[in-house]
Amino acid sequence: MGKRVGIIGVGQTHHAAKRLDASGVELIAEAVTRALDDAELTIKDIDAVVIGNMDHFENINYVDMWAIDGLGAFMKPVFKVTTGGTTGTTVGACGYYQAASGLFDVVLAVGWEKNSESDTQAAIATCASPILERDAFAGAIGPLATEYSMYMKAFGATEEDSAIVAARDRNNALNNPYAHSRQAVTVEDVMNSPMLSYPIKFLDMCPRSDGSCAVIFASEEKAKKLCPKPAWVHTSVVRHDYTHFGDLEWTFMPTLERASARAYKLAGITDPLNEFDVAELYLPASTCGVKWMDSLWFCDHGGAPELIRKGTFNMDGQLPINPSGGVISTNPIGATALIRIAEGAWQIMGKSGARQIENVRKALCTGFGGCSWSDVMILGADLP
Amino acid sequence: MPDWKDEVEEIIHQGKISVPYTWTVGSTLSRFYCELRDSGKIWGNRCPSCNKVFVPPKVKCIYCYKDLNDWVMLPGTGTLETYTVVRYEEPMLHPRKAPFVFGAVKMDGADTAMVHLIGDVDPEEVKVGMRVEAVLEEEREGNILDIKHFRPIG
Amino acid sequence: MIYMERVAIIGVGQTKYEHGKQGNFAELVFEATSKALQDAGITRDDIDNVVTVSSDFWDGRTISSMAVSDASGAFDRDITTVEGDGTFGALYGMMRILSGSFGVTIVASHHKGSESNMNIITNTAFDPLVERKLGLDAVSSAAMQARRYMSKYGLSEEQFALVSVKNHGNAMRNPLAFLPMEITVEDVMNSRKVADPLKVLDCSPVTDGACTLILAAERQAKKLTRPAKCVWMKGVGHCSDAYRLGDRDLADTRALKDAAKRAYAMAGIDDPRRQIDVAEVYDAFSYMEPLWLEGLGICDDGKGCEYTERGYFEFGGKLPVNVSGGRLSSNPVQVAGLAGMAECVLQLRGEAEERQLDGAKVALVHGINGMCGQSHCVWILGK
Amino acid sequence: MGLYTDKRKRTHTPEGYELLTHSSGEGDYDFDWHCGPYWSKFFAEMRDNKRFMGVKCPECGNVYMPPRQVCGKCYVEMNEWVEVGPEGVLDGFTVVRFPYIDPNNGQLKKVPYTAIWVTMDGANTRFLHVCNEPDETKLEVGMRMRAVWAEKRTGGVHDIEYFELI
Repeated sequence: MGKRVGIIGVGQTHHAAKRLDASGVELIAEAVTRALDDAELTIKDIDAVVIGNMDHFENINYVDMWAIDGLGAFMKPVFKVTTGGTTGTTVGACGYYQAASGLFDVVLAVGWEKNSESDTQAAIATCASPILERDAFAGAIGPLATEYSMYMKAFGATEEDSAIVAARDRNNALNNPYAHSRQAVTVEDVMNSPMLSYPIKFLDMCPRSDGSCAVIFASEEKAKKLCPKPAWVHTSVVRHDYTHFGDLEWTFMPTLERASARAYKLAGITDPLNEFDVAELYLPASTCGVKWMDSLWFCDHGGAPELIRKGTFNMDGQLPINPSGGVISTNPIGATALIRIAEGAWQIMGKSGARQIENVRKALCTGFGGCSWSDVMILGADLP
Repeated sequence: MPDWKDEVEEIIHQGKISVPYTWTVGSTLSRFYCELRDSGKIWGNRCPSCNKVFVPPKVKCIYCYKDLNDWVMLPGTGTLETYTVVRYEEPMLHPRKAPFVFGAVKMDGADTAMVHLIGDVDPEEVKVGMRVEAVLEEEREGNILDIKHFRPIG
Repeated sequence: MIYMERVAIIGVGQTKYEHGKQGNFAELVFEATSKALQDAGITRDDIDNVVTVSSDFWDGRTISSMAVSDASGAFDRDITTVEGDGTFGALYGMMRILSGSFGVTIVASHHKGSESNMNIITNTAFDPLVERKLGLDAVSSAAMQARRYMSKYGLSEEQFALVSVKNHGNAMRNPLAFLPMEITVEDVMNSRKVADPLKVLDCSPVTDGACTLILAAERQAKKLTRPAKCVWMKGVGHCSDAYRLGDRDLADTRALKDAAKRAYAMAGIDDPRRQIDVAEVYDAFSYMEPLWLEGLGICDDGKGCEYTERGYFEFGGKLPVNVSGGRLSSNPVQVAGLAGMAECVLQLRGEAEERQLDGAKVALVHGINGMCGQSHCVWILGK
Repeated sequence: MGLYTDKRKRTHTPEGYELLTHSSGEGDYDFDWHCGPYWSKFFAEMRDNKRFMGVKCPECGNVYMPPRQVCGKCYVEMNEWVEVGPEGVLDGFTVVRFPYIDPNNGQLKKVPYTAIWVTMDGANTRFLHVCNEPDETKLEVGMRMRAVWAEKRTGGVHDIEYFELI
């Protein structure tokens, strides 16, 4: 059997719409240096490295090779994984499995993106099949807008519900010095922001950012030796079940339902709403922060609006979601899902500063991307 | 194979990825290119720990992972470590018409080589070990082609 | 040595390697994967883990893995994607099994080089802030490496040409190879000059194809398939050199030496020259085969070409190298190393038909990422 | 934390060097994407017969349109062709108002346009295309739609000019 694995260090850049001061490699170096500092390690302690991003956003082939200077991966084992929006969790899972495999004890996992270097929408458009779907594909927002319209119709959710989520996450970001967008926002502000694609408005939607995130995973023995309070990985599950955008099932979020159900089973979670102390979720739009609560088994289908109106997911609620400000505050795409893991780990390690939730024992982290794909990672203060 | 597949004539969809990029040069290389553009000088940077000098300069020493804050002006001369005479055409890529020469120049005062064009010489006369110097463009824009090429000394 | 559960390759499937192959990426992957499942004697129901290997650059598509999700059998299973050579995909597949999270794993790679322009795609491997603007690509950078190797050790173009002659000749015995050819050193020397010292016949062809391996932890392997089908993943190591070509001595193989050391240690190999029976070594360009064989410790530095001349690496030689025909005969980029692994599985099982070597028990496979062999993955497989 | 310098607002290095950018200029990556037998037949039927063909999974019975070789769920090859349409149901739509660079040509895409998901009668999956109605208040999920065929058809998705409401 494999080894148990803990996260022993986390670093991230100050994220921004455009980081003119830092090239891609410099951004990566910033995140890696901070992660090493956080874990009180030097590059010599790192046994293996994994990196990921989205190729066509910066047009770098063999990113794992190009990033060597920033990664500190010279004469080290390194390779690249990439799965689109889920790249961050894919990188995180890879760090976890490598350390669990027994082949490497301390593994550095890095996600990054410089979205300022291209027209993100153009680059995203190339993810649809060039033969069948690219010309009509209007980016992530179309399917998200449609699924929430249907959800509102079916369950009486409202545009205000998603605006509550948007205001929550955006105000949480005020506590996060690394967040890209830090702006106090009211539900009214969200409702009054320009419509992007009904019912999603400007302040409901994620920005595009420059940024990088690095997470250090270590096998049990090493983690205990190197870190006073590691964030233990309890499980990682992904479901990437669709090949064409036309195949998506819109009534639920089947990949998230399947991935989280499997992850809860593996981690022994039976009552997620009560058992998790914090969640860092990849919600590309605030509407997902309503509808996908059902898919994460926090409630029955259609139960999310009530929980949201009650403040269940606020900083002082039953299960605080996205104390970091989430994806609608910071979105360097290849790093975005890894930031969820990083923030979850910091919550367990008690290093979250002004956004710290008290006594976090279990954290839920998710990734979203591809063709409505879902990744789930569960972290805990106790050994799994 | 099912019969119907034999009867299908395969369609080939011709398309493109045409997305312009604006890359951030960053703090390290901006300094390098500003110096090259404005003063016509080639600079490297040195590792405080192992003393190796890198050109083009780097954000971190590859050996020590230390920040490289110590800058060194280089004479712009060096020795040709290896080269190739490129004989195929790739107009979208190549800055000049084939045949032309790419070479790796081990830079005087640095521990690394710079890969660049080798010019002002008959491609058939290029030799490993040749001493070369950087030739700069008159009008410089702050990128690697501000160095026109390296040419043999003497 | 650390104790680890053993992992076996229990199935292999490959398409024929061709240029301008019919079918989209998914169809290639489905063909290779169906064959691999059939070879292992299992169905998709036995699978709980999928690693696809693809490249957004060559596929011309962001999230290129999306195209092959269904075709690789990933529905309702855990899946991930490695971008790079297939040997790295197999490595991650094995690590996922060793983590204890997964049992039977598909590693599926595909490549359709004929759909794009290789020079332009490989130019994007160079730093856009520095070397890319000069117009470097895989061929011109390899040519500089070849020259450096020649001048460092006093080697000749004819010596490199011999590798091409050998490997294209080997391909004559491999029905899946794209370019089987009986050629001579003169043919290589007289072929069109591309970038000195490389001629067309020193360079691998642009190729399409797919290859899938099925991996399984020992427990499942023994339950699901016959022992004769199992080839064990005994050792693996990977390591990367510096990024900028100018940071490296291009004829120095330090990263490969490190990767090989890791793989040998894990497999318990202390004398690779005696203990390895067959090898598939990365030979996208003729000069690379002897260079990497030096890095792998099969011969001393600078001696690779001498061994080649002595026939050491020939079919029937002391250590046959690239009996499949190698990358010089078929080079579907992301597939290349995985196809090398598939070849060695067939050799170790005794299923390599016309090109079967006698008594092959330990095989070495080598894959590469990046330009001029920047990053290496070395596998030791055994019965 | 909070120890680190926030360099987000910099336009110059601390030594006063201007922070530069490099532009790729124009550059196309050309591809010859192979359609394979399934999409080739699909397009040929649209081009020659102005009809939509899907494939049916022999195990779960799902009809896939656009067709493809494998049913992901059942992992079997599909070879039974069934005609779907000619009409379908609007399943989702979004009006794209913000121009972005069209990766087909590097030029700004013409907006607004309406992207739609339509399920052709008899199919279980949706087809992505565009519709000629730019006003989303006139669109509703469940509306009936049909294809308007291009005069000159070459074997591709643009053989359908757009979908229109019936």
